[in-house]
Amino acid sequence: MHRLASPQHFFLDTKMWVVWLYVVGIIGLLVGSIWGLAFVPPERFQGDSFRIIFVHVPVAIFAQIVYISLAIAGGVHLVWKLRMADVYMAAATPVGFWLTALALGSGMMWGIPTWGTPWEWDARIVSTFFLLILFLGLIVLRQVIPNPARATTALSILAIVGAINIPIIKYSVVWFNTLHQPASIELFGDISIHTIYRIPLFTNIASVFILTAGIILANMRYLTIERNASKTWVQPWIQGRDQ
Amino acid sequence: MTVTDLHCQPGSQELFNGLCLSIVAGEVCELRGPNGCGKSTLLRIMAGLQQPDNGKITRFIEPLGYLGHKFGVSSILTVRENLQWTSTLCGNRLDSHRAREFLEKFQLLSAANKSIQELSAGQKRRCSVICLLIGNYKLWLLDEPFSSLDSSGEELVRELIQDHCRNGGSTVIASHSESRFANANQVELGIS
Amino acid sequence: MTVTDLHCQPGSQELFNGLCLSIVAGEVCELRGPNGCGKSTLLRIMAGLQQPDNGKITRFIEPLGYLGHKFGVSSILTVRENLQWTSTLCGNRLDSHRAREFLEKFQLLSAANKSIQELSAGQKRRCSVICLLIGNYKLWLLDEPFSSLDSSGEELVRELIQDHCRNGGSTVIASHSESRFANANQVELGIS
Amino acid sequence: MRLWLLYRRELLIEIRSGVESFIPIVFFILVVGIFSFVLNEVVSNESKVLVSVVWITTLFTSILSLDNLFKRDHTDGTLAVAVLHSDAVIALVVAKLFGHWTLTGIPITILGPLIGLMSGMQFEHAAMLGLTLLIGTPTITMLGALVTALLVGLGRGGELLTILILPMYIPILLFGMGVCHLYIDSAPYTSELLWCLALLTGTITAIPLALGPVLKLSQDS
Amino acid sequence: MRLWLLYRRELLIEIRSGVESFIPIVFFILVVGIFSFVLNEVVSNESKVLVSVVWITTLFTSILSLDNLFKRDHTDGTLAVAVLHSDAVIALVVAKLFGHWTLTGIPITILGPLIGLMSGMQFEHAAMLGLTLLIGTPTITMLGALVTALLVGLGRGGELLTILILPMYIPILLFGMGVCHLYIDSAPYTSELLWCLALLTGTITAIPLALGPVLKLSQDS
Ligand code: HEM
Ligand SMILES: Nc1ncnc2c1ncn2[C@@H]1O[C@H](COP(=O)(O)OP(=O)(O)OP(=O)(O)O)[C@@H](O)[C@H]1O
Ligand SMILES: Nc1ncnc2c1ncn2[C@@H]1O[C@H](COP(=O)(O)OP(=O)(O)OP(=O)(O)O)[C@@H](O)[C@H]1O
Ligand SMILES: [Mg+2]
Ligand SMILES: [Mg+2]
Repeated sequence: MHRLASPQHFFLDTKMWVVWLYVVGIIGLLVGSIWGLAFVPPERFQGDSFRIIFVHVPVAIFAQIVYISLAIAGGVHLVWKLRMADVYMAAATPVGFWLTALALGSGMMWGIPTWGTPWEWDARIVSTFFLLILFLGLIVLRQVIPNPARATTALSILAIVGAINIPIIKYSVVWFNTLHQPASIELFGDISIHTIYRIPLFTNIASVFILTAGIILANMRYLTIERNASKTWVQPWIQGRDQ
Repeated sequence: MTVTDLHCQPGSQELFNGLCLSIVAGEVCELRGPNGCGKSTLLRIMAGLQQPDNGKITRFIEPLGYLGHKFGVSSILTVRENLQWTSTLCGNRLDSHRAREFLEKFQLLSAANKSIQELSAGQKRRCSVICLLIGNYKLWLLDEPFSSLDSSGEELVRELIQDHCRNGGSTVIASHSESRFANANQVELGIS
Repeated sequence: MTVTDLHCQPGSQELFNGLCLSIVAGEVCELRGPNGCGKSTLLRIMAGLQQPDNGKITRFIEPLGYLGHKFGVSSILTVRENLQWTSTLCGNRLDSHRAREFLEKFQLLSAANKSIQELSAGQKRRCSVICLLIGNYKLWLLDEPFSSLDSSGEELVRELIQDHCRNGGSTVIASHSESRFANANQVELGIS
Repeated sequence: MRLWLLYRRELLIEIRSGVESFIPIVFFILVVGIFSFVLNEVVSNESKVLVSVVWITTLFTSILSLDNLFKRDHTDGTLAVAVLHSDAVIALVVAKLFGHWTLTGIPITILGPLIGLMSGMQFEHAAMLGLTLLIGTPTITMLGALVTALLVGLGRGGELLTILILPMYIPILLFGMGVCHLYIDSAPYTSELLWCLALLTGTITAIPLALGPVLKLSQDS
Repeated sequence: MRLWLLYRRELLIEIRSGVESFIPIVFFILVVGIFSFVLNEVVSNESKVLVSVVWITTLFTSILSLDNLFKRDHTDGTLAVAVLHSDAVIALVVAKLFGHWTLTGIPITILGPLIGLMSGMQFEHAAMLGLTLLIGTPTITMLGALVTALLVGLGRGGELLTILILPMYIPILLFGMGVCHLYIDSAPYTSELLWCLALLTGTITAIPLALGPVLKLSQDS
């Protein structure tokens, strides 16, 4: 593990990891989705529209997990000044942003058949929306602060402080039962999570995890190259990329 | 204070590469070089306001007095209130007799109750020099302290610096005009 | 341009009382005096940026070039974009060959695509002098144009001013160091 | 032609910073969102509407006034002087935070319930609003100051600040407003109130300590 | 002791300017007032609530973004250079105004109805909201810019601006929002719409001309 803390070894050692993560993730996603879309019987109340669950739930869960990992990386950066933590944050922020956007988008698509409207101002949706804003804030802040050292510290602090939102998102449906629309949890209770639904769902959750890890790793490799562009060990790779 | 093996590269252009410097008590060190060679940057790094890309800075005495291109006085407060604030920051009470002496010396007595934003550039500079004196710092880092001062003000500041160093303090000055100090340690910064 | 019978009293203290001044073509006029005597104020009044309490100012040529304590260049734009903006403001297209010449002369070519906020104080000053040149103004009002310039920059600006006046332009300079112009019209402002 | 160039320069200044130019839009969406969210479920009860509006306005007031908290000192260079006195900087920061709270937090804590009473709120409801504001406003000041400190010297105020700070304010808003709503509904509210107190304690102990290093870092542009 | 002095200095800076220190409070009262006012009569109809919220948020967005309209140029001294070119200043001002409108007015005009549609507003209601915003946003930019220009160089942003600008915005808010409400109620709205247009024409002809002299005046301080 120590080896991976150095940019050069990190770059050289992780080449095959990305490939494997991509391959496994994509195959898993295909299997899970095809299974979920084609081979699972329609749900009692919602008919076929419930199949969005196979996208919505994994993506929504990992949006939050990516944010938590950002906060942890921020803590690691502040305490140990580990350069890799910064690279991780830079690589994972856009991924988290898109995951959150997908969660919102799929939720809205699901809302049209079930709630009759894509948008309701309920606590779950609003807190997820603010998660999107948090990711956006992290992206903007990195752009706005020219000095990389300062940017990283600012991002770490912001990520850590913003993490108080995660429990809000998670428990919004429990805590603010006066606020939220009769939505996810009750519906879920109705489905009562049959094994036929559970297996493709879990396949997709696992695949989204693997794929997310793959994308983040690929981003990290790219950033490593970019930030060390002046070092000699990078030169063959840059030339390789140009060709 | 010592600076060892300093590297700094803001933007695309390298400013310092392995710069070493040490300042001993009683010394005036003049940083000299053309516009944009990195004098202000070096001073800010020495003060700790900016992080170098590489290198080690050891400060034996803290806090140190820094006077940058900005005046470092609250423009909404009056001269007197600014002096008071500085001495509060340094942890001592403002000796009003001493303050009055300074104001008189710097010809700011008539402007003592004006707010800083109503002063002229030279008067602002004078005020920030007084703040420096009130701080009782051992090490002074001055970025073009003579700019916008008239000849009497210039002479005054020059004498203050010499007195300061005679009493065991030390001073680092960034400047580009000809040297004002006979016994100064001249550091020529690289012409980029 | 003539200034007649100027009165001005910002705050409690009277700065000018019946000041008269006239500037003819080809003349360098140096406003001199200690800190806080009103040089900057007079320049701003001459430029029309401030209203005197009394008195009449006749400007025969407009617009005029004014360079104050502030640099007058947009800190978020690059040097080149600032030059472009100035020439747009003056109603002419930026001759890119001429701009390049200026940048070369002022040793700003390597910094031409940096944004102003990344430049050093002297480089900013150089940039604002180029903007002044691009404006093709007849009358220049310069407030301490030499401050924060190194000796080569100082010499350059001095020559530019002399050339400008030789070609029928005129210049008003506020300064407190010893005169840099042999044939200048020296105006000593009242010591308050 | 000239008009076009001048116009382009304006756009250029705005667009130069990339995502930054979308800040006003994001801000707009955000604010509409937050208001609709609040209005959505409270339209049946007058007191609840009032509580929500007071809480939201508190947030905006805080954001707008925080904008100036460190900016002025940074512009005239006093912040640089201050951070060099590493022993004094914590006192300075606490003074600043407390000063800010006295000038915005306290008036809001007093005015909020007063306005409520004047608009026909019941006394105990107004009192509860006052209590939550008393707990909430210092928390808001702390969180806001931290984000403001991160942005010192970047020359971008209002909107950027808003979109960075608002997400941080959501928990205290939800719990603070939540306590009032629960109280008005005569529902149990203790756990929410404890959450408010926890947020207050957490921020008030951690943030003043963090601000010194953050401000020092912010000098390094 | 030291803490107290530092604390006093903070208060001093705030209080020095007299009325200015009450700005946050005034701002607070004002905003609470305006929200209560708006909420008061619309709580029965979903679309109407949405229209009101969109309109109000438009105002705030405009205020926050106007804060930077001239400030940056003033700080770095380019505004002083610009006002000396009395022939160019009107072009500059128009460019600035138009630039501001493109970056805030246009997005708002598009986003407002979109958000409405998403939240279940009828299509024609959303379209009317868009139309009033199209007329309203340039008016808002003009009025706001005038007030901003008067304040250039006073070093106080956000809140002061808000409390000065908001009263100016009341007419366009009332008419713009009014047209939408009337339309939703299927009541005649032509005269209100004409008023909107009149406000637009008036401001768009007069204010760019006035801004040059106002900006020149603002240099004098
Ligand atoms: C824009 C709208 C929506 C957003 C932002 C959203 C957000 C989320 C989030 C963040 C989660 C993860 C919760 C967790 O980690 O436990 C989640 C889970 C879930 N959502 Fe949604 N959602 C939306 C719409 C919907 C709709 C319309 C439905 C179905 C009617 C739905 C059904 C579910 C279900 C069944 C789960 C998983 C059950 C659970 O553990 O809570 N969502 N959603
Ligand atoms: N708004 C104001 N209120 C009160 N006094 C003012 C105001 N503005 C300027 N003054 C005073 O006017 C005097 C002249 O200021 P000015 O900036 O013109 O001086 P200057 O000759 O340029 O000095 P320097 O050489 O230091 O730049 C100063 O003493 C200043 O205190
Ligand atoms: N953030 C930055 N990005 C890119 N370049 C920078 C940045 N900050 C400073 N520089 C460059 O570093 C150089 C040194 O600047 P500095 O202000 O230290 O010069 P200086 O010696 O003080 O000059 P002067 O005599 O003009 O004050 C300049 O050439 C400047 O362009
Ligand atoms: Mg310098
Ligand atoms: Mg002056």
